Amino acid sequence: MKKLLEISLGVVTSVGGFLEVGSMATAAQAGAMFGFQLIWAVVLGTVCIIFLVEMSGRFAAVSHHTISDGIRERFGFNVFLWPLLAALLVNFLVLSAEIGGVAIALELATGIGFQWWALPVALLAWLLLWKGTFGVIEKGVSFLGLVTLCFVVGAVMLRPDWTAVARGAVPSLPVHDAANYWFMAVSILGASISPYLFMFYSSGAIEDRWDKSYLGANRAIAGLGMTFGGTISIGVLIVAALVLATHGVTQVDDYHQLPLMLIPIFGFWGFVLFVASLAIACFGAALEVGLQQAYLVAQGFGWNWGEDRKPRDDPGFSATYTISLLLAAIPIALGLDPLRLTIFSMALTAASLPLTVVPFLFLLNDKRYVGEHRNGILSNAAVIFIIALGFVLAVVTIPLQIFGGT
Amino acid sequence: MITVNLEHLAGRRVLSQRGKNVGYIEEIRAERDGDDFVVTEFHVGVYAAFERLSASAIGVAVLDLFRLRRRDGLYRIPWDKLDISDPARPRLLCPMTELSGMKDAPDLQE
Amino acid sequence: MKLLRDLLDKQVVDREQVKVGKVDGLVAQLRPGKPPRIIAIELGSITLARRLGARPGRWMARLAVKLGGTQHGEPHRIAWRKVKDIGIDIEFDIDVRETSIFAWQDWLRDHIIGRIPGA
Amino acid sequence: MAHQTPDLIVSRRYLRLDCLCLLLLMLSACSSSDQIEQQSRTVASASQTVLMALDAWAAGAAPTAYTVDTLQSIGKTLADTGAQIRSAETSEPTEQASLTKAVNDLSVAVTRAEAGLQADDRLKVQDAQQDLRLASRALATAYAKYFAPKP
Repeated sequence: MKKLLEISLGVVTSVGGFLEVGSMATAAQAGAMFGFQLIWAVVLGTVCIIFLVEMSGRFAAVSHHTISDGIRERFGFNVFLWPLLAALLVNFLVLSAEIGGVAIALELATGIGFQWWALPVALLAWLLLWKGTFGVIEKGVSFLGLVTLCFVVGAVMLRPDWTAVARGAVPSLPVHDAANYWFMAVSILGASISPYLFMFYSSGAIEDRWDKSYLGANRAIAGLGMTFGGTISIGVLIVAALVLATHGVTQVDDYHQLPLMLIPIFGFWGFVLFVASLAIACFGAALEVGLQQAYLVAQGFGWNWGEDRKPRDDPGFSATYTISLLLAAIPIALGLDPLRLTIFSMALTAASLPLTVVPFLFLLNDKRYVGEHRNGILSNAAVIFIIALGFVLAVVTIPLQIFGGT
Repeated sequence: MITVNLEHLAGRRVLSQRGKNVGYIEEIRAERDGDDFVVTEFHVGVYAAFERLSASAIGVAVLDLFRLRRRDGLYRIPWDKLDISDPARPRLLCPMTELSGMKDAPDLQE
Repeated sequence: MKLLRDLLDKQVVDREQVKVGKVDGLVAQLRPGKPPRIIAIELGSITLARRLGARPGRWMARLAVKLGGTQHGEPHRIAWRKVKDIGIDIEFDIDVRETSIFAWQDWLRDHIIGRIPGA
Repeated sequence: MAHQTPDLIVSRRYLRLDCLCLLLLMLSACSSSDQIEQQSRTVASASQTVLMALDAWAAGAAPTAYTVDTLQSIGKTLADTGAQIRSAETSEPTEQASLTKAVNDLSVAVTRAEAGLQADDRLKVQDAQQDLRLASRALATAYAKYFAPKP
């Protein structure tokens, strides 16, 4: 019974962790421009993240080490430096985008420009990390995050043609705007397969004191939680396709367009629900990414860490998240468009995947860490597939980023 | 007291007395000797890289796949046959001909 | 035992299981006619910077002296005879509070983190 | 790779995929008609956004502050894109002129709607909405003519 509670709690948590500004924005854009055609990218991304999250939870539960610990210890400092720098950079952009997401929600709610909200939002996030415990952050924010289910409700209320939805789950070639189509597919994959998510998950398993008895729970949480998260993303995509595209709004490049998704379905409550969803999902993600920055540094250099401990006991750890939040608020405070930043950082996330996923192949096959709980053929095949996918994405995205950029 | 930092040896190229490339240092073995803990041998070669990553099985499988596996993948060089006083430039202290006796396959069971 | 695989870069904990750092470096003594003897492990930013190259190592040492004074111009060492247990983590029979390894964290606590309310 | 015609050339402001086209040396023909096509679509999407926002406001489903901000932001997009269409070099100046006029009418209507919103003048807003609908129809016609097969 206790395990069951634990599992449902974990599922709720991962739903909260999955949906953030990146998955919302990319799904909305894709739905508006290509209808249901890009659902496959959400499905593919969700399947990949299920595998990675399950492995990182299993690694932590069995070895009592996090993925970042593992990369540093197994591959040495000189190799670790690359995923470290890549993850720090990508996380910085994502954190900035999440703060921007909350700031936009506050602008929509109050009419006061988003750049004014960046620092207050960062401050509030910092305060929660400073005073809160891991449980408060994990569970509290995630439960509030269930408000994002309104997208699924909305999608069902719109009575979509479910066979068309199912067809969208199968990859197909674009009939128009090919370059845009692929860029969006990459961004959706980047938004779904976020390194911060699976790395954070392994730190969370340590914070929650998981051991081998949690392996079953871990599998259930990874599978169900990520599936729920993916379902909400698909909900956003369906709503965007049926509301925005049918009204002739095919290009979502202005965040003011986003609340229009829910208004035709729920009226004024649609506006409120959208603002609440955006604010809560992004705030939750900002907390997690901010914390992940500190985990990454502390674990990489072997310092003490733990969200439940007092900041004064782990000065290095708490200083890292303080600085991370402050720095990430700056671009938004300077007025950088959060939506553009989001799309940019999602594509970059996808490009950084090989650096963080390749180690999985070695760590999850290392008997000294995971003993008899090593990867089976299916998991190894999944990792190899994700690595290959990551390389393709990197090759596709890096030129786009360098020459296209924001 | 002369000391060296062993971490600098990781991945270094080993040169023979005549300056020929022997391979790359991938592992350093140490053993207990009374109260002391002493270096016994250096692993030089290709397979040793997989040992360091604890992925011999995968590595060898990949090599097999591409038919790249050779018996002479690894040299186990005893401590007294390698000069490490400058860890950036480790040098072989014996003639190349002695190397053939140090050939070995990687540990697959670990 | 394999030094690079089983020792280097592993987590170091003290006798209270406090995480001290990672094994950033391994110091061996060269002895004429006898095999090199492991005498200490090193930790800290200077050792790490040296692993990236001689120049980053010099910069980091200079920076450390500038920030922390001359006593911080050399890497931290823990003598090998203090080693207690070698597993996935390496346990040393020391108390990290009696070393200067956490000097910068202490400084951070005393001067910045500790002064913020609620710390 | 087979068809490198308009599909691949997208100049959404933040994607700048046209640069990739250049990079890959796939295209020597990032021609202005493709840009005009893209810009026309941006304008169409933007004007529909404004209509949606105004409908929502009229139904009491969107706060005034939000609606005003939306109109301002989209109005800026319209003005920028209109300027790009005007300055694009093209072989069909007549059609280009009618496109430009339609975009201009849209901008004017958006500004009027904004004024109506700020004065809380429902009639004025409805009026502006009517103009917006007319102008987007004119845009659609001009667009169709622009891309109609020429004899």
